[in-house]
Amino acid sequence: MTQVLAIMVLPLFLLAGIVAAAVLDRAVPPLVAGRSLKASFVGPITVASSRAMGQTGATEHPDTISWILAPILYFTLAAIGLSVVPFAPGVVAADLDAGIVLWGACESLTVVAVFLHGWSANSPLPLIGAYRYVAIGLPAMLLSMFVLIAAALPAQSLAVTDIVEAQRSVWNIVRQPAGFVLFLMLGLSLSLRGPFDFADPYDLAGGTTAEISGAARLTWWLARLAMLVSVSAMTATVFLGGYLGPVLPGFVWLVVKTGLVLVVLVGAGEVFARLPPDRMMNLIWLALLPLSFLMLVAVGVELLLWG
Amino acid sequence: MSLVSVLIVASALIGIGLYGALSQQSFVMLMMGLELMLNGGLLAVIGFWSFSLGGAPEGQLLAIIVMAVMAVDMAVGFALVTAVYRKRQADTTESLGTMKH
Amino acid sequence: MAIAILRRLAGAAPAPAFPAIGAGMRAAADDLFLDGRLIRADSIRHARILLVAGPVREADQDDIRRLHDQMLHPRATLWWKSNPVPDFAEPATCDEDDPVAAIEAIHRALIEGARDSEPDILPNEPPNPWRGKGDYGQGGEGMMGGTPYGRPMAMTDDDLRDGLALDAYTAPFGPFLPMLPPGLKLSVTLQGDVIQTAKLLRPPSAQAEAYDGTVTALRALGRFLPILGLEAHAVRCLEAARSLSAGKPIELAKIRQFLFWSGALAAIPSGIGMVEDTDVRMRVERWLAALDESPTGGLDGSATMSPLKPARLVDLLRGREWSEAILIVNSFDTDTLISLAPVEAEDAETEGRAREDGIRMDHEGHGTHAHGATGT
Amino acid sequence: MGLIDLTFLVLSAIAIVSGWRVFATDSMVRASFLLLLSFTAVGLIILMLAAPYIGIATIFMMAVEMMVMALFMVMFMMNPAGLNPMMMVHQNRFAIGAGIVAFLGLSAAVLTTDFPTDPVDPGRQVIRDLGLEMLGPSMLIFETAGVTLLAAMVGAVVLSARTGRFGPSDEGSRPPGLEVGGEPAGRRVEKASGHGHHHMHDSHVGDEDAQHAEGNPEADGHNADGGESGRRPSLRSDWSAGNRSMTSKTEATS
Repeated sequence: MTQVLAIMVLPLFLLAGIVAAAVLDRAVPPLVAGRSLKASFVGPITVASSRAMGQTGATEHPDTISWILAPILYFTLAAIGLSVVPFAPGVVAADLDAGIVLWGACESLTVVAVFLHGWSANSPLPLIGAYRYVAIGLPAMLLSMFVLIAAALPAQSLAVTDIVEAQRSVWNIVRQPAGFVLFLMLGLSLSLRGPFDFADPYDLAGGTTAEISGAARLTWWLARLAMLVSVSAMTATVFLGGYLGPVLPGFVWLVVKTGLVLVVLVGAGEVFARLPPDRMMNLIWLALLPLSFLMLVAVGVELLLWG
Repeated sequence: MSLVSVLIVASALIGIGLYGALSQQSFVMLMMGLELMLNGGLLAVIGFWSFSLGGAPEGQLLAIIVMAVMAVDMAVGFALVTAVYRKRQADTTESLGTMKH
Repeated sequence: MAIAILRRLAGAAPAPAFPAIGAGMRAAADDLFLDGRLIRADSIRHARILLVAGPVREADQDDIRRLHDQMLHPRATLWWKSNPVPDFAEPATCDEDDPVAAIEAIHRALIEGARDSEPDILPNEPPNPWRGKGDYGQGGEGMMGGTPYGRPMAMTDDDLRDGLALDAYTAPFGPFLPMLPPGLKLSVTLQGDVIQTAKLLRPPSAQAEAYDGTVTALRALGRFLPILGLEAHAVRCLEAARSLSAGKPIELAKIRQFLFWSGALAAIPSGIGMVEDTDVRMRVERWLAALDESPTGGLDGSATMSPLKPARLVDLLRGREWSEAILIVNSFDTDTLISLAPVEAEDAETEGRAREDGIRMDHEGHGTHAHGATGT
Repeated sequence: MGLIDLTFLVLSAIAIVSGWRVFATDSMVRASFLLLLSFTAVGLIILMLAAPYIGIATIFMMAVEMMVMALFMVMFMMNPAGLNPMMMVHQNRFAIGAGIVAFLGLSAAVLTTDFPTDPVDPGRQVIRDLGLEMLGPSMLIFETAGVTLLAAMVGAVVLSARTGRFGPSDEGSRPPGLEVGGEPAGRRVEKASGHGHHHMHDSHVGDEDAQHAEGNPEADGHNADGGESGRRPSLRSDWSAGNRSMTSKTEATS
């Protein structure tokens, strides 16, 4: 019964999240640019309708099937990833024993979806974007797995519900603050944002989106926002105690925390500079990946001694 | 869904994989054949584990080993392809008539 | 009903325009897109309006036509202080300093159907004939031969980086790509995203931006920062430049502070684009230094304007990754870039050849001709 | 037929059909993602077989593997986009026969054997079991697998790096001479050997195996070098070039 409830809540959560993310996406850049703030619900909707009305682009001999399927796959992965997040005690759409492994599978398939999106356009700049994303996305995903395992250690379980319950005493963000930051970076990478936007950047004229327009671009845009919401909810659940919190009902806490992470991610996407891919790759492999090992060892030692 | 049906699917995957491994000229395609055979093997292992072993943990461990073998196969395979390509600009089996230089 | 609502909403959206910038109009175009009623399209595919700003060089005329045909329907072209290229039927022109109203009017008319979408100018023909040739009519023979779907098979080529000689890819880029200075057209041979060789096909068009210390630095930053993913900071810089040239005082310390925290300087690799002992990072540092000083002083103009004979842009780009190359190109002001980019006889010749050889992505179906939207 | 059986049938069909299409498509990227589809279907079947960790981990791992595979495909294979039809096979009939025999043989074995029935208890905590097994009784096996993976990683890096054991690997590694700057030790190899070429020249479209299996690949390579413009000759240098590079290397180090 609670599962049915969760399955019904999930699309609403995703939809509300997408709207919030779209509004933030329009509100935060002027804030950073020091211009007057014009947050509005109408802005994203008019842009969306403008896109919906346009023609969809076509290049010569693209891989049509993957071109159409890639944004849909991306969106679906966001929804599946969100399905392991418990909305309230016991209310979870997919209560799997291996919840974070399913999330990991979503992460790795996201890399595939973005690659396919760039590759199937059959055009140089999208293809470069696709390659770059694979080069950065794979190691970023790798380090997120270490971070997640460190989060699962105190719970002694791979199920996301158990990870939340294990945070009753202390949130995971206190246990591994660096892991939290690394997971936020993964969030930027999964939703192709700011410092980790190697697939659709300005220097590739929009990268994997360079050849698309109209409804295809609208879908891709929605999928990116959906992934942003999904990764925010996951961060809130794994590091900020999910639905745990005093006074207010659990669902409200989850919404508040997700919203907070959403704001941080959108802000970070605007504020921090993007490294060229080569430098970013060195940074991830040589600095961040060892850091995630260290966090894992630290959490393990802590649990061994005091757990 | 029974053990027999699962095993028949697994043997079909092994058969297709064997065809690929024997018939493909390109190294990378050949490796795909090997992967497909391992895939069938993995399915068979889990089938046995699920229907005949009563969920003994060793069965899952064997599956993990199969996955490790897949990873090793990929890593070493691609490294060899790269090494051979560097030296000979070759990426098909026929171009390796000899193992020397 | 639903369509009518959609149409109304779409009409209220900011107009997505793609600027094709000619001589002397770069700063004006940058300022134009600070207006919230417009969206600067990253790719011509995302645009509904092609905004041709300033005079179009003879050589660029064909590229404008191709660019136009790559735009998806409904589409329109506005010639802003520009001379319409022949073949455009009933061109809409605008000679005012502020064309936003004109663009908005055209956009709304397009959405509401009051204005017809412009038809193709060039025939929709692939650069390499292929139809009907080969075993399946795909234009190729065997696995490797011919030009399947109009594209010659890529062939292996030497690699600069790790010696693994894989397939190289040659294509022309420019002259209206948003991340390259307007007018610059390069023929680039890539392996992955590493540039093996670059050839200059056309130099950037002259901008005649008078040197003005802080304003110049701010404009340069405004064009450079989006490459690092700092679009909002770029807007801040461009806005400051506009206010400053209008004589309004602005707070420059804040810009510096924001840029410091963004890690922009740390993100730029050191040692790339080395000309006269300054690399890209040093040139950016020099812009930042100019923000500290008095609005018109600072930044010694002669330092960036000195004749740079020995260096050539194409040599600076060789062996660089695509994004590093874009950083290098954008770290020079237009005048320096022109002096770095002499068109050599052999390069000019290769333009013709590149047009035939270059691997092209032409459109099928709905009648747009044109080579990789992103290529032009 | 219940819902479970139906799902199983559909997933099996996807696994087998996409597994077959891997070897029948023209585009290499499509081939690797079809294989991924096959793996995903198998992963979901494993999930249905009450092994959630193994099933999802298969999907997870294969997504990464196939992504890398696709990159290698594009790197090393001609015609990555599948623009021209291609069929690069040898001993095709034999391979088909072997595949069918393997399938029939295994199926016959499956059908004629009487397997014990001891299904897994649905309430069993299989992931916990697996973890305790891996770090308990089977620790040694698990650790061995880990060390093997590490060795594979080191080996992969060594093999694929440009710096070979005796100088740059793309020049062909040669043993050092018996004296400084002298002739390399060991047996000399005839020049013609291994002159294969990345892009085989002639058409294999719809080739029957016989023609190709007996065709001389080295001759093909030479034709390709001579006959087509724009092809680069093999990087392989002969002994004298090797000596030169050896000499310069010893000079630099001494």
